[in-house]
Formats: sequence, C-alpha cells, structure tokens
Amino acid sequence: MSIFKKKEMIQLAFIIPLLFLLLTYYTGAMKGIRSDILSWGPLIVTFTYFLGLATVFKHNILKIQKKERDWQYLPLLFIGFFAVLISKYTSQPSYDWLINKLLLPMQIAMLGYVGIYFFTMYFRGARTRNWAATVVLGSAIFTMFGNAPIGPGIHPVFAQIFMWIKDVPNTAGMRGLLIGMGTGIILTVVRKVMGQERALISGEAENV
Amino acid sequence: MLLLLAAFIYYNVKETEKGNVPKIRTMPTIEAISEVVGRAAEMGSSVHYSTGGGGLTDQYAAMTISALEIMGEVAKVCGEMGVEFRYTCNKAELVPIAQDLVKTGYIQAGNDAMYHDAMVVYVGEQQRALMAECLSYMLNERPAGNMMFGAGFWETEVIMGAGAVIGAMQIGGTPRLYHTPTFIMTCSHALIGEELYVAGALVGKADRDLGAIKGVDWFKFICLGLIGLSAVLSTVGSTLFQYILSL
Amino acid sequence: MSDKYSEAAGTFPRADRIIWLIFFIVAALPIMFPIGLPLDITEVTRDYYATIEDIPEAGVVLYSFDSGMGAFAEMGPADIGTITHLTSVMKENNVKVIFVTTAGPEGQVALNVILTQYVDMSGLVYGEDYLNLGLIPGYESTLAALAEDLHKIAPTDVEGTRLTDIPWIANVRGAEDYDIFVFSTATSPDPYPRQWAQYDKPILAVAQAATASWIRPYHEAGMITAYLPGQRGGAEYEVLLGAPGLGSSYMDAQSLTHVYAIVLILVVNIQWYLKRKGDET
Amino acid sequence: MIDELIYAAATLMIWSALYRDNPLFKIGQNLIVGLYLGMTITSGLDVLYRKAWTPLFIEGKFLSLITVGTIIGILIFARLIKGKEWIARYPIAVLTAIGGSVAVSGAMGTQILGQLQMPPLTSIDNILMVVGVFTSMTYFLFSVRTQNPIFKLSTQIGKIFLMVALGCMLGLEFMTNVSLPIGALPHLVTGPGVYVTIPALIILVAAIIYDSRK
Repeated sequence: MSIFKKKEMIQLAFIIPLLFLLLTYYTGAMKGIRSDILSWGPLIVTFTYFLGLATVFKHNILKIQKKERDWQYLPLLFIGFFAVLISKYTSQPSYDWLINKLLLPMQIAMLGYVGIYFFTMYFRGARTRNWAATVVLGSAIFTMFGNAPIGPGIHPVFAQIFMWIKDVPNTAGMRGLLIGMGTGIILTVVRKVMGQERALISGEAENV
Repeated sequence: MLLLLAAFIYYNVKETEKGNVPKIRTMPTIEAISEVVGRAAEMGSSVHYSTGGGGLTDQYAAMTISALEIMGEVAKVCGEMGVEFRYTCNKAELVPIAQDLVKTGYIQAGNDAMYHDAMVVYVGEQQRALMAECLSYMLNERPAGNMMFGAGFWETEVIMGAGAVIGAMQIGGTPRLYHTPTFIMTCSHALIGEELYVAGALVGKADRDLGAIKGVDWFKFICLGLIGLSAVLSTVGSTLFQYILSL
Repeated sequence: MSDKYSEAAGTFPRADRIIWLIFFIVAALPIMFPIGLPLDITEVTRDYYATIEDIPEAGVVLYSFDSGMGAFAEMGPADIGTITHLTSVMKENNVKVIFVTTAGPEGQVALNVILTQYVDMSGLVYGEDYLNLGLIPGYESTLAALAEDLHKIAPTDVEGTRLTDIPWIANVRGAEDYDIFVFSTATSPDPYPRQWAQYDKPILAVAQAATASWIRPYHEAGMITAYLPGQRGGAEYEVLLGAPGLGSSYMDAQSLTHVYAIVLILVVNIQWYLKRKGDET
Repeated sequence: MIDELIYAAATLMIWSALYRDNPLFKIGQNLIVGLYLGMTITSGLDVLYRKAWTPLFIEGKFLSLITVGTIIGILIFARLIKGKEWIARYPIAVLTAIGGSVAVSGAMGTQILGQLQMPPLTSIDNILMVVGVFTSMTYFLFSVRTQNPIFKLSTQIGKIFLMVALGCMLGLEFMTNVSLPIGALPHLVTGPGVYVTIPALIILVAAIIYDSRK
C-alpha cells in the first residue's frame, strides 16, 4: 500500500485525468468516456457534503462535552438537522414548510447582516487616503447616483455619466483584469502539473 | 496557445533552476510591511493579520499559500522590532502551519523568547465567528497595524472596515475581484489581482514561481501585441483577426 | 465606551447602532409609503426581453438556476420576471424549459419557491412543457457536461423519471440542441461563458447588481447576449412585462438608501479631513 | 397569515443581535446551521440516489465508469480515519483535475482570446477602450523592472482604468448589499408582520431606557 502514499502517485492521479480531459476536449475523441469522467465531479462533490456533516457533528459534540460557552443552544442544531431529515422522508409538505417558510426568511435576514455591516464598517472606513482610493470612491459615487432611480430622476445626465463609466473605462479595466485572471488559472494548473506546489502543502499532508 | 503558454512557463522555470532568477518589480505593499510594523513598535501596539476564509483544500489554496508566505515575512519583521503579532483564522488546518511560520519568523529575527502559541487564534469554522473575534480584538486592543491577504469573503468588509474605523495602518490584497475595492478603499497600499501570487513568491523566495511568472509575462507580451494588431485590423475593416482566433 | 465592542454583552459601538437605526427608517418609510420614482429601462434589459421573445417555435431553453436563498431579495425579482416571461412563450410557442441547479442545494429551494408562489404555472404540465433536473453539484464541470452530453450527466430528472422516457428530451443531447442558455448566479459569472460561449448560442444572465460591471466585458465581446442586474434589472423587467411586483416595490427604498450612503461617505470624509488638518497644526 | 407572522418573527429574531447578543439570536443561529445542514444532506442523498444508486443497483450497470467514480468518492471518508488521511488526497486530486481541465479549456477562448478583440479606432470611446485594455495589462507585467518613463506612464494610466472599474464595481456592489436587508423589510412593515414588529419595537425602546438607567 505504501507505494500509493508517495507524493508522485497522487501527482499522477491529478495529471492523468487532466491530460485525458484536455486531449479529448481538443480532439473530440472518446466522447463517451469523457462525459463519464466529467460526471465523476458531481459524485465526488456530493461525498464532500457528507464529510462536512461529519466535521460539524464532531466539532459540536466536542463543544457540548466540554461545556463551552453557549453550549446549551447547540442541541438545537441537531434538532433542526433531524427534523429536516425525518420530514423529508415522511411528509413532503412539512419539509417544504421547514425550508421555505422557516429557513428562507432566516437565511435572508442572516445575509442581510452583510448589507448592514457593509453600511457602517465600510463607509466609516472608506477614506480618500491616497489618489487610488479617491478615484475608486469618486467612480463609486457616480455609479451609485446613476444606478439608483433617484439620480436620473433629478437629472438624466447622471444616468448618462453612469452608463459611460460602466461602458468605457470599466469595461477596459475589467478586460485587463479578466485576461489576468484567465492566465492566472492556467498558471495554477501548469504549476500543479509540474509538481510545484510548495513544501507547505506536502508537509501539511503528513499531519492533517 | 495553451501549449505556447505552458512552454513559456516550463522554459522559464528551467532557466530559474539553472540560476537565472528573474528580477521582479518592487511592490510598495511589500515594502510597506516594515513601515506598518515600525509604526506599531513606536506606539507600543500590536499587528493583526488574517488570511480570510480560504483554506488549503479548496480552490483558494494558491491564495492562502501566498498569504501564509507573506505572514512569515511579517512575523520576522515583528520579531526584529519586538512587536506583538496576532493571527486570527477559521480553518483548523491552518493552525499548526501558522504557529510554525510565526515561530520560525521570530526565531530568524533572534527574538524567540517573545513567541507564544496564543499568537495564533482559531475561532471555529464559522465565518461569523471570525468576524466577531476580529471585531472585538480590533475595537478593544486597537492594533496599530492590520493586514489581510488571501481569499477574502464577506469578513473582509468587517475586518478592514473595523481597522479603518480605529485608525490602524492597513495593507492587504486579494485576487478575488469582488472584494478588491474594499482593500483599495481601506488600505494605504493594496495588492490588486494576481499581484498577491507574485508578492507571495517574492517574499517566500520561491524562485521557481518567479520563473513561472516570467513565463506568463512573455505570454502577456504576445497578448499586448495581439491587442495592437486587433485594433489596427478592425480599424481598416479586416476580419483577419477573427480568422486568426478561429484557428 | 462609545466605540468599543464589548464581547460579554455582544454590543456594537453606539455610532454604528445609530447609523443602522437611521438606515432602517430610511429604507422602511418608502416601503410603507411608496413614492413611485420613474425608472428608465436600459438597452440591455430590452435586449433581454427581445431575446426571449425571439426563441424559435418549440425551442429548448437550458436554465441553470444557481441563485441562493439568502440573496432571494436581490435575485428573486429578476428570476421571477424571466420565468414569467418564459411561461408566456412556453404557452405561445411551445418552448420547452429545462431547469437545473449546479452550484449547491440552495438553488432548488429558491426555484421551488418561485414556481409555487410567484409564477402562475397553470396550463403548463411538468414533464411536457418544462423539466427540473434537480441538483447536480460540481458547478463548472457540470456546466461543461450539460453542454456536451445531457443524458450522461443527468440520466433522470428530479422525480426519478428517465430522460429517455420523455419524448421531447430524448433527442436533446447537448449544446447544439439547445436554442438558448439562461443562468442566474449569486456569485462569480465567469464559469458560464467559459463553458457555453464556444457554442455560439445566445446566453442570458441574471446576476447580482455587483457583478454587472464584471459581466460587461463578456457582453461587449458578444459572449453574453444580455443580462439583468439584480433588483434593479428585475424592476425594469417588471415594467416591461407590465406587471409591477416585488422588484418595483424595493426601488424607492434603494434610492433613498443610496442617497443616505453618499451623504455618509461625504460626512465621514469631511470629518476625517478636518481632523487630519487639526492634527497637523 | 401565520406564515407571514413567522416570517417576521424569524427575521427579527436574527436581527435582534444588532442591538445586543441575546438568546433569541443564538437559537436562530443554531437553527439555521441545523436546517441548512439537513437541507444539504437530503439533497446530497437525493443526488446519490439518482446518480449512483439507480444506475448501479436498479439498472445493474456494475461494470461502468460510474462504479469507479463512486469508489473514488467514497475514498474521501479516509480523512476521518487516523493514519489513513493520505488516501483522501486521491479524490481531491481527481476533483481538481476535472475542475482544472474544464476551467483551462474554457478560459483560453473566452477570458483571454475573446477579450483581445478590439473595436475599430473610430471614436473616442473606442480609442479609450483600446488604451484602457492595453495599459491595464501592462500594470500586471511583473518581470519588467525598468525606469523607462513610457512604461511607467503606461502602468499609471492602467492603474487609473483599474481603479475606475473597481469603483464602478463598488458602487454596484452597494446596491446588491443594501438589497439584502431591504428584501426582508416589506414583511416587517406591511401586512400581518406589523403585529410582530410593533411589539419588538416596544421591547427595543424598553431595553434602551433600561440600559441608559443603569
């Protein structure tokens, strides 16, 4: 078994499917096998869901055992989980109710925090501390004023400024960024193929 | 094209292995590290560091590694100037690596007496916990310097915003486009896009990575040429460029 | 005391709490008493509308529904508008729609809420007019597989019916058989054009307002035909469809909060500037 | 009616922490995690049933590549076994290979070559576009270490374009962010939700008065 533990073998497990998929993509050969291998992706991702479940359970049971701060509330987590699990396979309407009528508003409210935090933390911190930040802030104010209906409601010129910013300088800058991101993706993959992931990761593998 | 890019990268990496390390342009953000730590030393305060929500097993691994490399450098500078360092994270796998890096940094600076394990704080896997912990640290301890590199998610706004509110000197950066404006707004120097990878390689003295970056640069020169060509061709009304692309 | 976060009591600085209170008042007032500010319809939204109108007779639409639950308020109006419009072309032109979720389980929840609570699906039969392939996790690799070989990646629909048993989809194999791609995403829009643009079919995007600037280059290069940016796009689309709904009701609140934010930025910066001047002298 | 009341109550329960951390918020927080986990797992089971169980055990296609994929997927649980964690690196390697190949093959055409196509230089906007893309790309050239003023100017102009683009993104991002809490507000201030909001406001005012007395 120990031969499989070698770093090179894991490297091969990465390179072989990668090269196979790339070759079949550009040549169009062996389409059936290619589709099958592509559909492994969803399967493996699904198994990671269950891995996540195990991690959360482990973490929280430990917390309850150690009686950490607020451990009294943690059983609710398990109650919620099993309520969903059981209702899914006994009564579909109650499952729908749990998800659509209870989880949905709470999720919306939870994500709402982002907007609320953003409001204060960000705008209290947003300062024109150098010229780059000034340009960003100026561009942002024009965008905000032109994008909300109130700006064009006062004078149509705000909408025109916004459209111009969005169409010309923004598109140019974004194109530059996109090209950079595209080459970044390829760079990452090529580096991985060459086995260049640094010692940090391989060291970590031994003592996860 | 793909093969061309791969070949460029391969060639330059091999060149670097022979000893021809390319010269990379300097980055104000990296030079600002000592400035930030120096200010913290003057004020007798600490430096806070975060790598955001990215881990080592997801697609953000490359960003996190670069961020960790920068962290090693920051820890070293902190050790030299005798400044308290603090790292907050919400990924368990980062804790041993981070402790090791910080310790190494302090030892390299000859100040290993100052290091203690509590410099690395793990807050559990949840993002909200990370936000709350960083917030309470910032507002109560008031570090003079705040840095955040790596794959930033929504905690970025909270961490950097809190730092700006308390008037800490901040540097940071992320390749995640969505949160890049935050860094520019709240930092005195920020890394945009791929600059983080380059900075990581630069600080970590990872020569092969620098070679790879040079290879990509060669490719970018070709892209620049193609931009010029495309502009000229489309001005004279030729569709030759589309033809070249379809090859 | 005023700007400390106290761990024990879990309280925020007082200044922040006052800012939040003003925010809630500013946002809630126009929802209770609508002002009805006029809304310009942008060119892109009209293009979007026209693209859906132009779907050929008995065309097939692949709709990758990946917006989440938390962002329902942002994505919902635009998604509802799109699906409402699709149902009308489904009835008139016998267009078929295939729904699928690739990013995570949240998309299916939002889709079910929309189909059961917000869109009138009467007169349309599940399985004949539209189909839900359910969740197929894997994101970008799933998107690629959907365009290459539908039957391999999704042998059955969400209810377990085999696709080969449904007559109209048995012949739909891959990208060349779809007439139009639609996607709605609450995160990065990059993977969709990356996988689908090569097939030269129209691609419509429902995206967050934040990613509108990100989608622009793809739109400019002709890879994404048109897009609806978040709540604002949803509101515009409701005007085009002639049925003001969810999106329109948010727009006044949006306007006022935008003004509030700009005022906040200016006040904070002037204050900061004055303080810095004071420090120098 | 009752659904609306619960909607409002659930929202306020979560937002109550804006004033102060309290038991209601902790209840809500843990419920969210639990329900969400339940939803993820039921969806996951559903996917496995459709994509692995049905073809393998109902249709009996044992000798297919799906079997291989399933086995690779199951290997990921090795992470939970002490001393055998390295096995879990295989599924991760395969997963990144699939994701990487798909991303790379798409990125070349759309994100790089597609973005290189320039419009004709016939109007000021188009010229600005070409200049913008060109200069913002030079900003990302790292290995050029020259004091050449033209190159420096180019990176500076490129930086301006980048900053305007990011500012535009920030402005639009604000709209997204603010839409998230706004989306929940109609359920609080209109319809039956008001009957929950008003008592909550009274409690809030009472809490503020009580706190300021202390």
